Amino acid sequence: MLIAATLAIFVAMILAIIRGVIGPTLYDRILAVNMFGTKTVLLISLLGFVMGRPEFLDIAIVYALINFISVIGVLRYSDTNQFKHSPNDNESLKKEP
Amino acid sequence: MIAHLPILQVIIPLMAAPICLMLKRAQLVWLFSLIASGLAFAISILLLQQVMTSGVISYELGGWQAPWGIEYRIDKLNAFLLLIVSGISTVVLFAAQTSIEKEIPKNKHVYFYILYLLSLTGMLGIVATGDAFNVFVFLEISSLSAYALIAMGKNRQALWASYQYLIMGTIGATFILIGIGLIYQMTGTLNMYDLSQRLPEVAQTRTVFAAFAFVIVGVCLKLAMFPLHLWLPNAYAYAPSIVTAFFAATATKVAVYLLIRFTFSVFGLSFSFTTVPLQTLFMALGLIGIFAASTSAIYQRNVKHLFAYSSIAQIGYMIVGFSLSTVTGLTATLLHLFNHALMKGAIFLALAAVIYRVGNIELNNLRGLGRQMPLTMAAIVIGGLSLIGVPLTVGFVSKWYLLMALIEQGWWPVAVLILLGSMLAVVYVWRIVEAAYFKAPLDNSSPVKEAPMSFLIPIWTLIIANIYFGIDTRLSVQVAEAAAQSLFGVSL
Amino acid sequence: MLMDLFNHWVVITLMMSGLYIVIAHGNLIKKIVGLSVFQTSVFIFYISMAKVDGGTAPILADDIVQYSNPLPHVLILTAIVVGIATTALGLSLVVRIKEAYGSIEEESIQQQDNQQQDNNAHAKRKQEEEA
Amino acid sequence: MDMIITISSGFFLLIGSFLCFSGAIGLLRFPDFYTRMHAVGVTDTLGAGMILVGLMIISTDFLVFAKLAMVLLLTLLIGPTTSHVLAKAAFHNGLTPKSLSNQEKNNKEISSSNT
Amino acid sequence: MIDIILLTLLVVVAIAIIRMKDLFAVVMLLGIYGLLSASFFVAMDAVDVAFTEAAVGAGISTLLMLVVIAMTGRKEKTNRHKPLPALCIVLITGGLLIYGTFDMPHFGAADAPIHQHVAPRYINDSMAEVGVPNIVTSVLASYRAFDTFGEVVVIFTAGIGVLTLLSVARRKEDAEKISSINDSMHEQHLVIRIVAKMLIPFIFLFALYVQFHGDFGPGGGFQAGVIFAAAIILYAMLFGLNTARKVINQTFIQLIAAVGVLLYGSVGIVSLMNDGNFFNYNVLASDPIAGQHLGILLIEWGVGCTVASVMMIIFFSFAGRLELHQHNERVKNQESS
Repeated sequence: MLIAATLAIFVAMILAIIRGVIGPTLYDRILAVNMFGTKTVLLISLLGFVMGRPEFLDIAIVYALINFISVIGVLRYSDTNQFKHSPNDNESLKKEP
Repeated sequence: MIAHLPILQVIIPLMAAPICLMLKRAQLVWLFSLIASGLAFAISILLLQQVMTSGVISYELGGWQAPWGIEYRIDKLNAFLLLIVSGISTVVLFAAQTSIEKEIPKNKHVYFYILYLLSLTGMLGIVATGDAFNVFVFLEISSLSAYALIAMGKNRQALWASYQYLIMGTIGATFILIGIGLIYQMTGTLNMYDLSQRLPEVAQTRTVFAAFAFVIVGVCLKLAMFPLHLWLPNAYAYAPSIVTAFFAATATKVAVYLLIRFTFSVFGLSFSFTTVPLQTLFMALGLIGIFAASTSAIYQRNVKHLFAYSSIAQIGYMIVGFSLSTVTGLTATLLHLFNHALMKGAIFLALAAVIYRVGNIELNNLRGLGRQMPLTMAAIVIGGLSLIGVPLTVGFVSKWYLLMALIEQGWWPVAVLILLGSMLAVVYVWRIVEAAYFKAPLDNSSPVKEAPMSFLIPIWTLIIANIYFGIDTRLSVQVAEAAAQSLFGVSL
Repeated sequence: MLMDLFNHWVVITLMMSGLYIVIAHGNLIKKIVGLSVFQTSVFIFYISMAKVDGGTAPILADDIVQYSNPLPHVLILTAIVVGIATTALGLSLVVRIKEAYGSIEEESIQQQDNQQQDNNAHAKRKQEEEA
Repeated sequence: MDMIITISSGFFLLIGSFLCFSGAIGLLRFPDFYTRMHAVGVTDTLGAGMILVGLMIISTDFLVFAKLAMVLLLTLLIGPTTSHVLAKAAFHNGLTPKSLSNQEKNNKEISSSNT
Repeated sequence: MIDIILLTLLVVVAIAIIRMKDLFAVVMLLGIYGLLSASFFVAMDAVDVAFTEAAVGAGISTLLMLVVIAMTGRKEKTNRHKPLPALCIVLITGGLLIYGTFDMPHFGAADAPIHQHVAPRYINDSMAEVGVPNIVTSVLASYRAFDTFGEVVVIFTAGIGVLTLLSVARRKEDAEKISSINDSMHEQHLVIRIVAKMLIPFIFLFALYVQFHGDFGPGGGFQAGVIFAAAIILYAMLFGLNTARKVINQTFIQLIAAVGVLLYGSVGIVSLMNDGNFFNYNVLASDPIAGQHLGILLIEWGVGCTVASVMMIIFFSFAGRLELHQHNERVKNQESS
């Protein structure tokens, strides 16, 4: 069961990376990173149990905290004029072919 | 306390740096860092004496035995380098207070001294340590402080030069890290002495070959050896003049030391020069470096640029001596390390004095300075003669040994090329002499006074050393030869 | 054979992509990102050589016999600190360069520098002519 | 007893991973930012909670249990908060939901060309 | 298996970083890269490293890059791109490394030289010699304490370097004026401020736990320092730089940074005074193990102090610069309109 859950987390991570890459808006990327962060927390917790030494959950706590702080940071410092959403954002931010 | 000299050598400037941050007053900080650097110099003299009489000193940090803990291992080569670095640093620091007054804003003076001390610490740490990973850590201390120091230059080009140096330097350091990782993987140890014992067993593996390549490329990036020298001219030209004087005289020397240490001690002579075709490669690169850099030096308008290129050319001489892999060749390289530090230190300090008085350092600004600043310009000329290798200066001694080493091995054509290279030095030194003595000052330039004593004393200390060691060669040659012989395992 | 070295090869691919960013891209921030990727990949390389099959984290516990090698972990802890130090310093240089040059593209900065040099040379020639 | 523990933890883990998985699908497949955020925000908190509870059930050590509880508390606190802040920031900076933006396309173009 | 999946993901992210032109997205991906590599470290049993990499790679460095991007703009220009020579260099270097791998010990092999020579002593004897269950801590703080000292000095150097490059001498009134317009965040977001107020004490507590628990589990001075600084940074981001500056005096944190280095070094000096070698903790107390414990405790505090204060110095320098930028831009806009 643990393995299955780990795999599900992995799949979710892959999908989050795809969303982070294709965007298209700033907030989609932030959302993807945030979700990736929570998935990492889960992955770490699961890995502890899978590998048989679950006592290192401190790392998961740090991940959760850092994830929160960096999301706040992203919002704080994307809140400038340069990052304001503009109608042509959707086109210009698409990944170059 | 005598037993703890090796660690005190590094620890004194290191601990002085945070204390400087607490002192806050620039003048006090200057005095304090001068004392710290002077103490380091005194210790290095004691260490050299000790090593020359009683052989290798090993100091186990933390009291842990060598391959498990970190070891400081001072042999003749290290002690010699420690002496050069701490000596030059002390002399240069003497002039620092006057020089930075005009080049660096007041509120950053304290930071300047702290970074200077940290940079000194880094270099001393690289030289003193006997642990491969510790080299990386101290390399980063010296590099990071160097980036910040260079960026303190007055012009905006300083920022760009510092950024380029940061990128190149970090790539170099990371290469060294990869190389150390690879040899660690093959031997399981990080201690240099232990490595030299264990590497021959695995010397034939492809991994060790790759490790060697990475370490050498990384060190050569730091060394600014010919094809990898691109960061150096701008970094030296736009840094504050004191920083240039310090780095030109020491930083590349430390990198040359690393090159020698890794090829001769860690990987061993037979691996470096028989398994790998290092000899032909380095000789060719050294020669190309001499010619390419000297030629570029001739076409520079900025005098600091000119001497920066000349530094690259001088590194070429050291590389040629090194590539011979004979005792005489290595002696020539080590001598040139010492001598080049003396002459470049003097020249760049004199240029700092010119900048202090004139403010600018284009060739045109030197016009007529021969009369207005006679002592400073005389110092530059003597330093320049030493660069060319005129008899009675130190430059002659090291060139002489290099030629001897080349002839000993029958490399006649290379010897001729070296002499030709020196002719190029004549050309670029002549351009300065011409500007300073034979051209009338520009109409719109105001007359200037001779440089203040705080410049003249360190400049002339170095110039006198230049001449003294050019005449009385016993001391320097004896130490260099002993160091070279110890690397080849020949007992005295 | 292939599987045994696969990890190393992937790590090398990572390192090289970092190095590629540093060399090929002209944007100064992108270069720093590249350096960061490069260094992180070297960390991965070190850590993966510390792994022992069947070993666990090098924190002593009663019923465990096989531990992974702690030494590379220590080295990389130090190297991570060095990495963040370099990143911070590089980024502050980028900020200053942006203020001084108005751009963070290598090409435009070099262009400006060359232009300035040309101007200086012109001014000098004029001075010389006057003299 | 062991049986019950295994089954119940397995149940929680299964639900949790299913929720995470479906959330990720939603993140990828939904048409605009707000719907994606809806998918992630709702499933993430619950899914993470489920998985953590599943792990708590099989943990034997009290310290491990406590740390898991701490992680759970943090996710419960942080997850909704970030969703809230994200949505608010996006809306404030002029990102409109898709259905709205179709209607107001013309208005918006005028207003954005002014700024 | 897990490691292969993680490595593949890392490659995907790295390629995406190369391809993306939007610097903001690049930085986001770099954050993901940091998280992924940290997960990989956990899978490789390097819990301490994972701890640090998560806090630093995914947290601090991402944050710094974002602040810089806010100042410099987020678009990478595409015109200058010289892929061919770069590709050549990269291929040669990579080829050399791959050539080197052929004689390497295989991944995970227990008979590799590194598991045979130096490391066994750490694993077998460190409990008796140092008395700390976490082997990484005992190697870091005792066997190779000098490397760690170097690490502290590196971070101190970085702090001083950033200060020289970015510090601005400003008057107090100006500071009030500048920051008063930039506090949009804490006017808009009530919810997040309340949550943060609940979290910050918890983070401090957790930092202390990490500081002291480093002997028994993953953690130690460096990690604790970063977490502590992260809490302050969170506070500064939500309540404005100026408020945070009032709480944490700038000269005070510079002092603490210096004190940290000095504390670490003076442990060595004291052992010198007691006739031991530098960093020989055995002589610090009558019982060698007690001495080791005391030494490790003290140097971990030194590391923690320096790291926390330097991280704060770096963040405050960058954020202060950004504020100044925004202020100048606003002034310019007002003048032009």
